[in-house]
Amino acid sequence: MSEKLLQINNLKTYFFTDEGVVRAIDDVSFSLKRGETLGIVGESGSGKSQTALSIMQLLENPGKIAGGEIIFEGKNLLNKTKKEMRKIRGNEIAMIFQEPMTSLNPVYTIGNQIMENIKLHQKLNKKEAREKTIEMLKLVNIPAPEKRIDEYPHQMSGGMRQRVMIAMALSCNPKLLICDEPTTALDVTIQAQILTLINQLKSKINTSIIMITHDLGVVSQVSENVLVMYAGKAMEYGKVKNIFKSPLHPYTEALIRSIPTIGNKQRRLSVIKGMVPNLKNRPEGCLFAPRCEYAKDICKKSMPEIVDIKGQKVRCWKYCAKWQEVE
Amino acid sequence: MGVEYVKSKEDAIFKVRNLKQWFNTDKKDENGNKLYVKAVDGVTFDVRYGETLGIVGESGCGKSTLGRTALRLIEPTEGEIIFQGKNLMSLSKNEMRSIRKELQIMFQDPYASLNPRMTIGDIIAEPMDIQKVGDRKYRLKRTIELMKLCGLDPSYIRRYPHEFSGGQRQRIGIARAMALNPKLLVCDEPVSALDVSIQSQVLNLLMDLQEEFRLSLLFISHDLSVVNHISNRVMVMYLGKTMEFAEKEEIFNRPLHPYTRALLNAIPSIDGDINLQSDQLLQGDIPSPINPPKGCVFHTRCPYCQERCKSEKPEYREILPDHNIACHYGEKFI
Amino acid sequence: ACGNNDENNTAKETSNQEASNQEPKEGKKIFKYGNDLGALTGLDVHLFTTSEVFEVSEQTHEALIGVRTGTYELYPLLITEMPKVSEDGLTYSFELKKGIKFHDGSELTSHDVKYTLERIFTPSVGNVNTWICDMIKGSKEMLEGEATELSGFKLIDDYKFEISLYEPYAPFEAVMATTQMVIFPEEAESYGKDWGLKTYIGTGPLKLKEFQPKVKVMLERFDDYHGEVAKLDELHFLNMEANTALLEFEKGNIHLARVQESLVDQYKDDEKLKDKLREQNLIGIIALTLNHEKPPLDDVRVRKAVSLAVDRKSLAENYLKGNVSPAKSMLPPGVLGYDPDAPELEYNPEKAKELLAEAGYPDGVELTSVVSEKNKLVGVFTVLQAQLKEAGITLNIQQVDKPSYVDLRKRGEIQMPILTWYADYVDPDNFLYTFLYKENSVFFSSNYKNEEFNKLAEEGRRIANREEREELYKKLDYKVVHEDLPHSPLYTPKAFYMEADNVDGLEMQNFTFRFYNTDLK
Amino acid sequence: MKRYILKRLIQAFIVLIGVTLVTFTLLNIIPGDPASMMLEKKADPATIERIRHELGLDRPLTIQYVDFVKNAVMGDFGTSYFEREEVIVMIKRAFLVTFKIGTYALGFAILFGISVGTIAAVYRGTIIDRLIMLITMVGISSPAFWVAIILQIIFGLKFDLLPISGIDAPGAFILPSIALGTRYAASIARLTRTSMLDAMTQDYVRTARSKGIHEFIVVMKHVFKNASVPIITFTGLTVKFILGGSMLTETVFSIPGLGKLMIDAIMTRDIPVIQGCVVYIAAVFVIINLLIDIFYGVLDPRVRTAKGA
Amino acid sequence: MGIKNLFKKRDLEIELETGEEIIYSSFYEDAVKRLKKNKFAMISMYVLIALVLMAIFAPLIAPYDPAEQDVYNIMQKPSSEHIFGTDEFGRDILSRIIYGARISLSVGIIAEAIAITIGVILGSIAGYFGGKADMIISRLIEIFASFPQILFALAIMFVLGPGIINLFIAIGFVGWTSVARVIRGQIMQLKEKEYVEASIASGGGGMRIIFKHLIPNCLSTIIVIVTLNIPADIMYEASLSFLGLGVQPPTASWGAMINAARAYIRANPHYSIFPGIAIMITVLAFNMLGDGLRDALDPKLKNQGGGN
Ligand SMILES: Nc1ncnc2c1ncn2[C@@H]1O[C@H](COP(=O)(O)OP(=O)(O)OP(=O)(O)O)[C@@H](O)[C@H]1O
Ligand SMILES: Nc1ncnc2c1ncn2[C@@H]1O[C@H](COP(=O)(O)OP(=O)(O)OP(=O)(O)O)[C@@H](O)[C@H]1O
Ligand SMILES: [Mg+2]
Ligand SMILES: [Mg+2]
Ligand code: NI
Repeated sequence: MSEKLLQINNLKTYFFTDEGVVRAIDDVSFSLKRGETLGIVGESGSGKSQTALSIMQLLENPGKIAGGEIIFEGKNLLNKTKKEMRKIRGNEIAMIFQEPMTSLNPVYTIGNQIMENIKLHQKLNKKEAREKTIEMLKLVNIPAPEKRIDEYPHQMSGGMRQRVMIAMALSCNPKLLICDEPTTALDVTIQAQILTLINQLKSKINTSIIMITHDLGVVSQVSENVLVMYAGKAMEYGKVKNIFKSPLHPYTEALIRSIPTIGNKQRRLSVIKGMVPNLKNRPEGCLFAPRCEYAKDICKKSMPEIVDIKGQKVRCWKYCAKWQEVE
Repeated sequence: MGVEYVKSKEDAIFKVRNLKQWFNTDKKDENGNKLYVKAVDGVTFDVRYGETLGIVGESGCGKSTLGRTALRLIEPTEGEIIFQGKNLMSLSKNEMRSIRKELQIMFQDPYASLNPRMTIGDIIAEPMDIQKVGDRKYRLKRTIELMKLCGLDPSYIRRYPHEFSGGQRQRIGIARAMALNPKLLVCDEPVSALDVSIQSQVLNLLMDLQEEFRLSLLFISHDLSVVNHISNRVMVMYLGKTMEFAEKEEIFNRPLHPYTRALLNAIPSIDGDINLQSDQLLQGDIPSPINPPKGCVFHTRCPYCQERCKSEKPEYREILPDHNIACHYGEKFI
Repeated sequence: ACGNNDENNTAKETSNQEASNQEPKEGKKIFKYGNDLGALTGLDVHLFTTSEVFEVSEQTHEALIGVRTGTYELYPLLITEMPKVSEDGLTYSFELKKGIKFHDGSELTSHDVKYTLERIFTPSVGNVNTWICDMIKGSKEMLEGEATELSGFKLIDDYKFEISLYEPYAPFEAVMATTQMVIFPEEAESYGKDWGLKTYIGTGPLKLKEFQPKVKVMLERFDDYHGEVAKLDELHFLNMEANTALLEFEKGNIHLARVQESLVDQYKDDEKLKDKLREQNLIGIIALTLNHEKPPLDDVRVRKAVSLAVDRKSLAENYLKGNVSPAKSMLPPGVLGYDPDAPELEYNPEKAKELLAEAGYPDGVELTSVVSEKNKLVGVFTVLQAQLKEAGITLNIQQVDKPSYVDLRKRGEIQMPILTWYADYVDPDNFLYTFLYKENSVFFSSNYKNEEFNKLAEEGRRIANREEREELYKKLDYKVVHEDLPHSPLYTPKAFYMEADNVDGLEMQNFTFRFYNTDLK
Repeated sequence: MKRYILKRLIQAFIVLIGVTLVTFTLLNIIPGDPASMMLEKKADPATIERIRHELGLDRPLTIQYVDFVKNAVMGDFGTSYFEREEVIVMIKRAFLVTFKIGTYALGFAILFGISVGTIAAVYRGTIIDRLIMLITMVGISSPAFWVAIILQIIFGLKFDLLPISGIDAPGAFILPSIALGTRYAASIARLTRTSMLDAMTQDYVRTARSKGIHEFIVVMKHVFKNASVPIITFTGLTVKFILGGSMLTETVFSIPGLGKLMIDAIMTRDIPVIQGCVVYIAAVFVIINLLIDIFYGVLDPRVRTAKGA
Repeated sequence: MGIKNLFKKRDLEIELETGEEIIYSSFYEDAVKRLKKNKFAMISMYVLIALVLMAIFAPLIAPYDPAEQDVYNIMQKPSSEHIFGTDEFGRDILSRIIYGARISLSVGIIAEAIAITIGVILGSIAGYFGGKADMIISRLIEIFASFPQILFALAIMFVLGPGIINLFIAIGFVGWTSVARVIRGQIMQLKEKEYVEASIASGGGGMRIIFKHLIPNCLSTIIVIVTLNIPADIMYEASLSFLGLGVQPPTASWGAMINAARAYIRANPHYSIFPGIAIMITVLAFNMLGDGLRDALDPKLKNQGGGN
């Protein structure tokens, strides 16, 4: 079962705006085996959602995939026709969107929107589809699903909408599930239940999952591998355990440091100084250099290559041979 | 360390008494009576000067509705809201408008609350524009300041909401809410969409503001660790009702309500593997707020449920000084 | 070729036009006439004044006296001979022909005539044409509601009766020949509201078959007609707008369509259609009205200046493309008192300017004409506007909707309206008296109040002798056109229509068609 | 809902009173009266007075209006001054004609307008879009009689496919319906395109696509319903215009419909007919508006709850 | 030059401490910028400006006096002397079209501006405030849309007199109803959006929300309706002139020319075609400008390099 379901090679997604090219994703590669979960973490705006949308090929104008390959089950999705893509979407690859309010159509009941998916891909009749929908809603812990199924998105709380999105994505047992901040709006108990649900799905039907989240706790709960992104670049990629225990990249390190924990008595949280660079006029060299506490001249001059350290891939000068030389 | 907030009850900046928000539904019960979604059902609390009151609770328990109703963004079905001694319910629309300068809210859904046809510069400056603060130049300067404060690159000022990522949108919302230096800020899940680094920046920011302007916060969040970090007192809600309300330390160190206990158990963290299969996790479905269970609303999922809980509504009472709870058997955990 | 064409026509018609109404009947001669019947909602000639209503009654009904097409000669139609006039000129004795049948088979008697005349003056009927015959004795009393019987009508027996007048009235016979005076049967009363809608019985050569208000009127041959029986089996009046009618004509769906003056040219030049175009002189007059009470027109010199500034010849020949004849008299050719030898009216803008200066307007004057929206004369005014400018007269044109126009004109408030008049009966009285006698001049907005004129006009009604009358009307006309100028004649109109090749014997009497002798070959 | 409809019907009564009152007032502001129109050719003042009396026009204005309302409430709109026919009968007759043509025109306008507008929106910026927009623009800006006459000449005369005028012959409704519907079809097309474009960039459309739904369904189901509020409103207005009759089309095609009835009545100051038509049009409009308002709730649940509260 | 001024730079430039410069502009300023990039819209804009200039400088441009009749040259087909031919009075059609632009354009623009202003304001008030305001305005709309417009025009003419200003009133004060109805519906839908609540939370009043938040979001509908109404108004002007309101002969207007030409359409189609084309060009320009505006006002289309 170690066959690769998804392989992303040097993906580049750019936004060609009037003011210049925004390199939302710049040369990102990773792979995903069947039944495996990959966590993508990174600061806001680092290109996590765009990575997901690129896989689904649902990029909004003026976004375009400017290069790279997205190989799903051995075939490059970028070469598929629209019709073939439609067959894959919703059925084999499903996605949970980040914005639950605007991602649900305000003029249809949630039941209608979930059923649509089921009817399309599972060829069930109306009644069966409805039953299945209620079942799905129950699965994501929507109270009184028989009643709620006929409600409209605006009548639901933020978390409920999120759960509706999840139910929709899960309804067809996809081979690959992309979750863009699936539990952001959820409280811990529901979050726990959803994570359980996702884990079950994984073990039952061997679904692979891409879990995009800012919550490192969630990542550590569900995923095997994690990709840390920063300003459209992959900064670190490796096993969750390793990365969280011994982060190699200064950025990962800083991220982990800034998590508030209950035991933490410190009033001020530690922060990463500075700001995410503007993706249009990016600094030369390592993108994180301006905020990095270890940065040296070389970091500001050129972009480091990815180095592999015991299976943990990292893009940082610190781990290159040159680093020592400069020293 | 931190801010010294005024502990005296009398000196509260914002008092809410028996607030109710019932939404109409099209449905009727067997007897033909109209059914309501009792999103907020008789909530009482106050926010003291300079305090952060955290509100936690399961999704759909009415937190957002509480926040919006408390600011009269939706007319309450019932209840009293007193801000700095003024009863908001008795204010006219105009008076309400001017008082909103002091009362700000950040919305849970960052995207929907941003007008797609306004540049974010305009969005952030709007409250200042409405309340006629400064001239155009001043407002622009302040907007840029706010953007920086919230970790947004000022060069994005001419962009439109759809050009931002989820977290960036959230920060726009924060910047907007901060624009007027309000006295009371309702934060509806302000950091839930933020990545940790920004999250800590924002939390720090909120705390700085609080220190500087004696800002009072009503902090709605599902993230207990965040609430733990920022709040002075915490209110736990379930199905539109208050379950427990106490000082932060009390809640986190000595949770007395079974629901609070369950919540605390479910927090994931990056090192301590919590066991997702643990029986500490709440089981069962959340009851529908249209048809809340009789007796204690939590009894259907309560691991300690007794016969009495099923029929008798527990009184919301002060079980310990400054520690309120709605449970018949709260004493058990003292 | 003609025959072929005809067959094609008939076939097409039946399939296109009528298929939903009736089965195609072999050999039936159905004549189709497209005209604007937009407001045709009733046929009762007492209630309407429009020419479309008259045109239908012209075919279905008859007055006591007939008018010969073209010559306007009067002849006894329902009566045995022209009525005998008493010495004092007040009483006319009539005798009806025997055996004249109404469409329902009943016979025409004096009672029908009595009924018809009394109906005309019964206020509750609401006849709108009473003015034409209110010289009949007793009419005023009836209209005032003081009498229910017409005192001027004396029934002698079933066929003989007498009509007396308040005062002698020379053109009375002509009045009795108008369409407004056609004879209804007594039974009309019993039809109540259906009269003129579902039934409309007369003695004419064609009888009503079906009437769909605003859509069509279908007439069919009346076989028991007392004169020569009509040749057509049916005659259909179909409602269509002028342009549409011409398209339908071109397509061969209808046999007859009227052509507006402005459209005439297109057809005169059209190879295919030009020889189907017919032209007919009308007894009518188009004249400028010069309101005596609206300064500066109160000054006769100004009125003369206006008349001098109008180039009637250019108007008739250029803008109207020779489709009308320039007028030199208020009486059109064919009407008693028209002087064919009279000189053309002078066009002299320089002289007009002098006159204006003389009258105290060296810088010219400004005049305003009100035209109604339905009036096709805006173009004429536009031409006049340019012509008058040469003489330093500024003419403002103010268009209004028709009811406002009528209202303003009726109150004598328009400074310079255009008078359009088609004769009801061919007599100068129907012109000069009608426009200019006392209050009549207010109605037409000339506000002409001239004692001498009134006296002469009254006299003209009484004189029985034709030559004497002619002299008098020549004098009157001269007074109007050259001395006082309440009106200044512009031109006499013509009618134009398209007639299919296979139509034969179609006649036009003034502005109405007559289908008595019409045939389709 | 029942109460809402009831309330609206009561308000409808106010509208009818209002609109007839305004019409009545306007009629009395402007000159011209039916009596002189009847006697247009020639009349003396006495005759005019007599006719005015017959028509009841010599009564005080308030009494005239109150009488009208009284009778109208009883369903009696009086008799036409000119055509001596009951107004109700006239309106009914004209309505049947207008309705027949109107239904086809409306069908054409809606079907053509919405489908073409949608296509243009989907293919935004392409040749198809530009072509459609150009055609609709011509439709919008060409004078109404052009369309009518060109249709008559081409289809009636040159190709001899359809009748030129009338309403009886089979197929006679086709040309007038097209002539009548063209402008509205073009207008609806443009509005549809715009509204669709607005709705097409929403996030939920992306969600729908992510389910792998066919683009056609995405557009028709998810985009259209969200875009439909302005389209429905505008279509409702179109219904009113079309059912109110069009003077021009009716004249050109010799159709005795409501448009001509109304304009003829105005041009003769035939007050009962004018008032009858006005009441009819107001009633149509009120009903359409009620339907539209109810429809808003069906189309967009947020609007509905806003109403309920 | 004058055109440049229309887009006068209103950007506020702020020098930040760091020395970077930020050019700030609002939604509308931004839209104008994007509009300027749209080729089609700009061409339309120039066409419209040209038309307006043509109207203003008609006496300089027109080859003939528009009222001058030439009895010997009636209904001439287009020729080198009269490029568009002559009318039934021998007047030069081209000159009349040039002069006619004065009336027709001002009707199209001013009367429609009145209608739109009233319609948008009343429509949004009804839609936003709902309740009583909505009831009153909606009933007002029903009343205004149901009584015959012609009667209203006539009343205006007899109370206020003829004249072009009164013509604007007659067209504008009735034309607003359909705008109001459509806008009301859209506002009803838009006001439920959360960003409205956000503005309320900052103390935004009804009018502010309507003008700042709701109307920008229905601008595309408004634009379409405006462009639909312009040709209708231009033609309507002609029928009102017939009733005495507005301009009277010999003054030219496109609508009046087309109406007059109707009788001659068979033999002299050029008479109605040229003024018809003038209307079409105007409408086309308004539409393309409208489309451009629509796109410019939709930030989501911001970067699609509009207009090709
Ligand atoms: N339509 C657009 N035009 C220009 N830039 C865009 C557009 N959409 C997204 N971007 C930019 O692309 C970058 C990546 O965005 P993305 O949504 O992938 O971030 P993210 O990692 O998902 O962040 P978050 O955690 O906040 O959701 C951001 O900097 C954003 O500003
Ligand atoms: N407009 C509405 N009409 C009907 N029911 C509503 C409406 N808005 C909210 N509700 C219901 O009220 C309840 C409370 O919703 P609320 O948004 O306050 O929850 P919440 O505590 O904020 O949850 P979350 O953390 O998921 O955002 C939910 O059951 C929701 O379905
Ligand atoms: Mg994202
Ligand atoms: Mg919420
Ligand atoms: Ni979270």
